[in-house]
Amino acid sequence: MELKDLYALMEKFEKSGLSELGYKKDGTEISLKKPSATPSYGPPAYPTAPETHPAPSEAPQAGSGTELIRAPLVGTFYRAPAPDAPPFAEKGDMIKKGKPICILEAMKLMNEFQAEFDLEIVEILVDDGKMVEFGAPLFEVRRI
Amino acid sequence: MELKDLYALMEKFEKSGLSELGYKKDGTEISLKKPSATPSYGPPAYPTAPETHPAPSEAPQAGSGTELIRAPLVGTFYRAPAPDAPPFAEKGDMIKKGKPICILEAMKLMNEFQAEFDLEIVEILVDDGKMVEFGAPLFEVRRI
Amino acid sequence: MIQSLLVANRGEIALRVIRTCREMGIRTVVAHSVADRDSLPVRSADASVCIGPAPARDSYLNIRNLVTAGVLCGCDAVHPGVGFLSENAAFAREVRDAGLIFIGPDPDVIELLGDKIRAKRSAMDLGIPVIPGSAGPVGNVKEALDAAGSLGYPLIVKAAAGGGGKGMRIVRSDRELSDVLAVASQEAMKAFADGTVYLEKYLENPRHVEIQIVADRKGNVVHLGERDCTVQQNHQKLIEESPSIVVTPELRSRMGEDAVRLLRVLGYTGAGTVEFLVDEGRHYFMEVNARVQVEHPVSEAVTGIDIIRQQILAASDEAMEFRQEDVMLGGYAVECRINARSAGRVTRFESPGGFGVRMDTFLYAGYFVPPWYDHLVAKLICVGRTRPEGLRRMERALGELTIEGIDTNTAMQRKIVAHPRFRKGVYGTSLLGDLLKEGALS
Amino acid sequence: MIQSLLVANRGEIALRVIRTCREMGIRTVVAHSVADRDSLPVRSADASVCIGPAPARDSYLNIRNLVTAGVLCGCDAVHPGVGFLSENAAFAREVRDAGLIFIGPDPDVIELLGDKIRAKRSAMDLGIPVIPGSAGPVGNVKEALDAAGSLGYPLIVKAAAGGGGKGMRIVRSDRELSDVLAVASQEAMKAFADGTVYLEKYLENPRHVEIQIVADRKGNVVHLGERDCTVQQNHQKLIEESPSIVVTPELRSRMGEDAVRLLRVLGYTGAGTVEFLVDEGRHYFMEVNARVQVEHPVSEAVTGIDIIRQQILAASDEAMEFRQEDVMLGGYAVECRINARSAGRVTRFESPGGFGVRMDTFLYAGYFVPPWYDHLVAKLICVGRTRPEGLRRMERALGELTIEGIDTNTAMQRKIVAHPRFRKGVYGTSLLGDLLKEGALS
Repeated sequence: MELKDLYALMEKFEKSGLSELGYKKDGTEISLKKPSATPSYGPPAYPTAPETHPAPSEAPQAGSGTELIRAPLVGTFYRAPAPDAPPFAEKGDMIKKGKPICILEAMKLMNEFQAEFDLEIVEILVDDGKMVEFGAPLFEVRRI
Repeated sequence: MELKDLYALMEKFEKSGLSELGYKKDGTEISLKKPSATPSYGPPAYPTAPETHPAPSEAPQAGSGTELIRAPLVGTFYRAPAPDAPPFAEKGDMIKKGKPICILEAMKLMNEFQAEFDLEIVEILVDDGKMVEFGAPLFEVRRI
Repeated sequence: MIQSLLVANRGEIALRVIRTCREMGIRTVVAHSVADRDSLPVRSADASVCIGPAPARDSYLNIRNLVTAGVLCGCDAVHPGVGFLSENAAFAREVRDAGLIFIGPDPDVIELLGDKIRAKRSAMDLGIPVIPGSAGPVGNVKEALDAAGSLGYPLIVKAAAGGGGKGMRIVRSDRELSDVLAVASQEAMKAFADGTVYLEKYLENPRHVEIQIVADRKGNVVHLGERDCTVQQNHQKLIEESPSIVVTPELRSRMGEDAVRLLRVLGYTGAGTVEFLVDEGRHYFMEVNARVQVEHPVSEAVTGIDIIRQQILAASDEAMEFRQEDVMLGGYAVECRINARSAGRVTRFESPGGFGVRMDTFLYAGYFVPPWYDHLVAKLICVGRTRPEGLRRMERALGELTIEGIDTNTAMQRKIVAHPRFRKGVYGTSLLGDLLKEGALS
Repeated sequence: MIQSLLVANRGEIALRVIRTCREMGIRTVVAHSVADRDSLPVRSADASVCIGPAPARDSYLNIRNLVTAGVLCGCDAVHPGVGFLSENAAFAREVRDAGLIFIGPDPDVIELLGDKIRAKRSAMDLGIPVIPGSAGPVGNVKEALDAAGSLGYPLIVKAAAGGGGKGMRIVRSDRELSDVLAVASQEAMKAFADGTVYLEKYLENPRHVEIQIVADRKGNVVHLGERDCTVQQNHQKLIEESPSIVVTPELRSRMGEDAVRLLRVLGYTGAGTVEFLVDEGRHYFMEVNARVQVEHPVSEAVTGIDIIRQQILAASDEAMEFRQEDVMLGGYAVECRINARSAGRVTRFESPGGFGVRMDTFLYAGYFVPPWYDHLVAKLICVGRTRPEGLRRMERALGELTIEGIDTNTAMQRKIVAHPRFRKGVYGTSLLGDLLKEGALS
């Protein structure tokens, strides 16, 4: 059997109402299978789509070898201790464990957050001064 | 077996009432499968289960080589022209086309039903004097 | 009292009847076609009986099978629902002759009211205002032109046996009248097996306002206020409200009293509706619907009275549970009809809920909406203390209604309900056509 | 007027608040835990914000995150719902201090009413009948035994800061009292961080009847009649009705006036409930719930008044839309609480419908009921012109309610509603325990 025959078979199978197909001849073996049609559960799609907040915690995902630092509380994200001060961390910076990396302001309290391990800042995921919800990814980092 | 034979088989299988098919001959092996009837849609199961009427039209099914004669109207099923008369047909009887096989009484009218072809009575599916709904199987018969 | 009732209908009205029967302790047997075997009414009833194949003429219009089913299933009454055989005097007679109770008025009353000319004459005899028109049927073009000469245009040609817009034509000149008379008559003949037509003065943009009546067999005839059904598409009601924004307390009394007088004289029993057109503060009798109507929940909402229950009580020779002075019209109610625009399998269904929301539907996730029958699949009813409050609630509830797998008119209903012209309330029966023309609903 | 509101709650009450806000044109932001990300309130609101992990102490009880979310999401008000922080004076203060409107009474009023001893004294000062008890807290066994000596047994030991049956013990002798005093105090300390307990005469089998109040900031305090919540399991209400079968018009006036007087003196605003016990035709003040209650739809049904709307108007400094004389109590309403008995995925959900049926739920087919929170998943409310009619409708509607995938108390509720003793109406708070003991509900 040639590949083009296989392609033709795949197409026919896809259009068919079948869920599985096995074929074996002269050392050729083919098996085709469709995903099972589980009921598509999920909440109703309301006409008014909810707004999403900056950096919802589903995305982005950490890349390979990196991890995400998430907001432990709801607040306003600041990269620097004061408006005119330099940021705690820039992309590419190496930060020692215990050094501050950002501030989350909540109820007029400035909550400083420190690196919990030695790390490299791979990406800064929230803009300065933006609100973050609980669990929102703030930094993508790599342990060093 | 050529691919075009396989395609023909797929088509035949799809139209059939089968759910799985296996084929093996001279080093050729074929297996076909239909999706199981998911998702399990259906009306809610009410605590009060509806009563069913005598001989609902889903069951029984005709056997191989036989067919079902169904009620063309709602009525009371009678096997004989009068209470003291012998039945039109008994199990095993051969009935000529045009001969009466039963009466369905509806609104005080006795509707006589005749055999539409020469047939053998394989089974009588409703008791004398019982109500039948539209489509209810009355006789299992074999064409002769 | 009725013990066991055959529901000779399908869809939401069948479920509606079953619900009240369950509350009254009445056993229900639902008659269904082959296509409706898996329907919610069939599953909800105490028993079911298949009465024919999918096409309505062989099942829901099959008098012999329905009556036989009622008798053989041990029922003592038949509820015809709406549409199908609900205003068919022959069916009512067959039911009665078979020894069963027909939930509705007497067959002779149904017959009289089915003839629009006779019904109109009955109203005229009582001094109830009617739309000026030909004194009776117009048999030929000459008679029609003579009548038109004294009435003046525009006129509407109507079928005596008619309803639903069939055999109906608007004419604005002798020429048009001559042209359409035969066509209208043929259309009427085809639809109602009766080609009789008559003429009426055509009101350009009136309100459609109807009075809900309930009557028992002890001589009590009571009205439950009005419903405004002015929002129509091709003579099909889409949105119904109570009270009507154009009906003053004085007009309500006049219309209510006229409706009560008419049905009392006719010996009407059960639930019925007297339809009027309202134009410039005046009301004109149009016709009587000798059955419960799709939009009856609107009146249930403003009165707290279960109209189906009153139908059943009246048919059982029970006295009505209230008098006219006990009927308190409170607040505002509105119904939106949800119509399917395609047949098919419902893959998701979410009902709106919360304060002031009622849902009547036979849909469920997984139900296959068959292509054979009326397109009404749900009725959404909202109440409020005022019209603005009720309409805001309707907007909210329409937003919650989720039907997937089939196409419906839900989005269009939201647009109508949200439209400033509808909200303001100053419009006539041409509203929907105008909004469609303007593209305001697409 | 409020423009944008943070819903600091979950489940059906969050959806309830969102619905009224939508009707009032108020933008909603719902605060939710990680576990509630896919919930219906989150999908229904205009916006949502995650305020913590699944456990309530870190999310729905996290004052800092809730207040911050309200401020940063641009809200101008916070609705606390029921349970969680709804009667927490500290939360109300933090909301106010952040410049937002707290939908509820003033923090000081919440605080006073949260202390059951102070609340009872306020009632006594106005001459409102209270259950005889210790004049104040009982600090040790000797004080308790002295008080018991003059009151007589049976007595109930109650937590001053309490509610929901915690820290509560019934005692019938000096010996039992001595035994449980420390235990009750410790339980109270654990539940409410306050070990203060006091004694009250224990009524063996009273009715639980409460008065719904709404009050604005212009001095209008109005009651919406009573709710009878006598059907309880372990001090948890299961079925609520209005009117109560044991409340005469005279008793209703006395209770209503007492409730209005008390909340007027306290400067109460918004929606609140004054709870009484009724025994042999007499009423005894018990406590005030300084928030809207789960069972508020019962009063909405008999008055036509949207109580959440009244809360929001009051908090916006708007005058109430009616006076006491405008409140018409009409017909009968009953609510059954549908509680989940297991967490899990809902595989099928069908809501009851039709005349006189209201459903408040956040369930949908496919929803995963999380194990973290209160077990209330739906409230089914039915109305009727009379109690028998309303209860027949409730039986019918419970029969239509289909929830698959999780275990619920629906079948038990049907059995209670159908039980002759409940139907007859002659019972006290021990009804449910008695029926369970007899095996009548299994």
